[in-house]
Amino acid sequence: MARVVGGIGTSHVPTIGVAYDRGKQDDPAWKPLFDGYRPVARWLAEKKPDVLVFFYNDHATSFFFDFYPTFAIGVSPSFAIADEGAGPRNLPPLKGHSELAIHITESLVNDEFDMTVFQDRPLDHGCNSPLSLMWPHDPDWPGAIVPIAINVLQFPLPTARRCFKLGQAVRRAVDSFPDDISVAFVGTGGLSHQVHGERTGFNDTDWDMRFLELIEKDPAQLCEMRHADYIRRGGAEGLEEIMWLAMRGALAPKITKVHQNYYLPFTTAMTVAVFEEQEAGTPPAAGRNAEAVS
Amino acid sequence: MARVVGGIGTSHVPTIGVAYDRGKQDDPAWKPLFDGYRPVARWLAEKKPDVLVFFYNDHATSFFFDFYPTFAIGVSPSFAIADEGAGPRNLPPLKGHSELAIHITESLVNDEFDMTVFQDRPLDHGCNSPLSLMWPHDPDWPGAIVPIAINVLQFPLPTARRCFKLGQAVRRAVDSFPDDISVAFVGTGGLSHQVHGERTGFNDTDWDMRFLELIEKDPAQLCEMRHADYIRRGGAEGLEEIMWLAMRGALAPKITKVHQNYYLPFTTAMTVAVFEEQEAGTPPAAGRNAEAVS
Amino acid sequence: MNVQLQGIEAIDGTYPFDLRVSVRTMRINKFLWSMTTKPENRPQFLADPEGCFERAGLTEQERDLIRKRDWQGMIHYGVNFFVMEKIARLDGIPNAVIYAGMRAESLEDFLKTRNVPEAR
Amino acid sequence: MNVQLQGIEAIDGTYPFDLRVSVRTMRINKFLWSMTTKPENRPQFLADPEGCFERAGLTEQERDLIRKRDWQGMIHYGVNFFVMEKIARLDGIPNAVIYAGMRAESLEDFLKTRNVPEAR
Ligand SMILES: [Fe+3]
Ligand SMILES: [Fe+3]
Repeated sequence: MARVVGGIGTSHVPTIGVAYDRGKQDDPAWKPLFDGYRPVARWLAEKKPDVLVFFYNDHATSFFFDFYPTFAIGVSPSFAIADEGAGPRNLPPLKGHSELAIHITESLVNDEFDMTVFQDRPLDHGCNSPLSLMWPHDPDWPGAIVPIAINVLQFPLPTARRCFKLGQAVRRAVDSFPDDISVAFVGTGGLSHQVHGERTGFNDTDWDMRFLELIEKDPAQLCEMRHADYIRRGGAEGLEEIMWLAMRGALAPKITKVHQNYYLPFTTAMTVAVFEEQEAGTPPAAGRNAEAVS
Repeated sequence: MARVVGGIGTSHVPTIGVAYDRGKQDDPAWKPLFDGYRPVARWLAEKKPDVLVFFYNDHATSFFFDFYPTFAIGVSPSFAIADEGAGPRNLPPLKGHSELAIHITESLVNDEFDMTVFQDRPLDHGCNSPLSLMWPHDPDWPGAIVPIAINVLQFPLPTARRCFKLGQAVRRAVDSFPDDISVAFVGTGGLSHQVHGERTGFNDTDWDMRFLELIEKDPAQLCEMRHADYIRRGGAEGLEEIMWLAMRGALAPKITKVHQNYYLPFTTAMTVAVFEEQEAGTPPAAGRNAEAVS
Repeated sequence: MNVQLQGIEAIDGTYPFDLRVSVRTMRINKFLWSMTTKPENRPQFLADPEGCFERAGLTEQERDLIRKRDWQGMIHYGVNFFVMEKIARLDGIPNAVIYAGMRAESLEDFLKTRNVPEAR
Repeated sequence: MNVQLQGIEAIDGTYPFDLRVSVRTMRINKFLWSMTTKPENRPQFLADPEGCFERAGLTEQERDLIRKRDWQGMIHYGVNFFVMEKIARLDGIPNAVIYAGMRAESLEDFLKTRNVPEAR
């Protein structure tokens, strides 16, 4: 049976990857960011998950609006690094885990989640920017990922509650996977930022701190919030935070935050946090179609 | 408020369209089929629905397995006729109804259906083969369609129950559409047939008759059936019948069959049936996330 | 195991196209799909199939299945039926020939099993 | 009206990219997407933008928004931000320039509003 080692919430700002590739680890403008990822890398090195289940979004890179999914899961054995206009980053292709991804898909669809299934689509900074800071990859990545894409670009988006329920359903699937592997869940995006319109540059550190508290201790409150509330509190693109709820839904009701870093240098509140379950192995919900948070 | 005029269940065998295009209306091999569609055409001419909400499947024509949705809805103002290898049929492009399709999508996604949304994708025989027999189209179609594609090609498929629930949710959306338009629901596919493997050519008229009875009077029994049951009873591709359940879910609990035709000349039991609601305007389920059939 | 397909192994001559098959056969299915559904690719496929096989990196087994239009072999290998039938469309071969091929019967024998063989 | 977006009109300077916008702006978004994310299309777009506009049948207004790299105008028109920023990538223009443009500010003024302007 698959074991769960914990969860990670992280921003996925593309400039993180660019700064990493340019070797800015000790540049004063970037050091507070990179230093904040070192404990995450150590945690992963220690816990050694075989697979990261990655809740992320594509940024009109591999998915276009002529065919746009609410939830999509990648089942390929390997995923290329996307070229987002300036050439692909110099990273090895990401390894997929077909068997686990297919098992999760079968479980989700039978559990009334209407997944789109993708193969052979490159993954963009939504996946690769934080990953490069957390997981060593020379000459290759230490494990595989199962990418699960969430629509945060074209309204209607899935509700916050639906994202949480997706996480719960993914956890049920992982718990029923027969092989003895270990898994961590990663939710990406946010925190507060807006990068379109005259409101570009909006941030709210008070909201960011509140969000970080709620995601750990009271995700039910976050499930109640509407998209307009997220946009008001955290900026239009800060709404990506709903992807953290999928990660949260996959974890036990009680979790402990073992690390957090917050740095707001430019337009996005760059954050990373690591969570462990207080009672290992507690399933997040009793049964199928259970309510999001009791 | 949108009004519902009834529902149609119909096979979508490609040869129907080919025979139509070749003018085989009076050919003894085809006459029993074409004669069976005349009452359907009359019913549509009388009820004059502005929009047909069309539950169909694509046959690896416009959708490929590198990106395969469980449920997809088309929101374009127009859809081309697909070229399935022998050139597109000589039919005018299908008109979409963007406003209704977008309203349905917003309602479905907020109702926890994880739709994929498509634009600019040609529609194949899953849509156009029965449509050409039912709706006059010279010089143009008398109304618009909202195409809703259901995965019946790549397992895992949505369960029979999930298809029924999709229909119920689409009905809730139609009932809340503010404009005064009239709508019919169309479910396509089946009945019994298998067109792959050594079991190709399988049919079962007893099962077809039972299915036609249950779809009208006791869809709950059909919702209980697993995919393997459908394959055993109606053939591997007969499993398409689950698309009739979406149409059925969109109709009131009590319906009356006002027409039926059944003809099994070659590999597929070609069927068309027309249903009217016994109590017009009865919503199919009390609220959101209601159970499929009580 | 997908619970919705429990018991399927007891149904002979039936090959559910699931994600395990789809991932394994993505290359040949994608090849056929892009050669048959994209009108711009059809002429080169019909004129130079071997060159197209080579550029797509198909295995010798995959090439041979396509060369021979081995319908039964393709289904056993995991080619999706709806992808497969589109090559037949390009060749002008009716589906009845594919159906007979999948059953390993002559067309004539297959037609005898139908109620109205003319309605094809 | 999407109930999840109720109240959004009270938030200034914010343009939700919903299906009504997406259907209306499909042509320009698809054009930019295919010219910027498909490496094989980039050289012709950079070498002959006017020819590409013509072949894609863009309106004069759409062409002008792209010619001028009018970031604020594109957002008002309904170009998706993530589609738009990829032309900037081709031009080697950093996102900070787009951000300033959408706010109708100079880059210098925009940078003053940031905590660590160097971290861009
Ligand atoms: Fe993002
Ligand atoms: Fe079909």
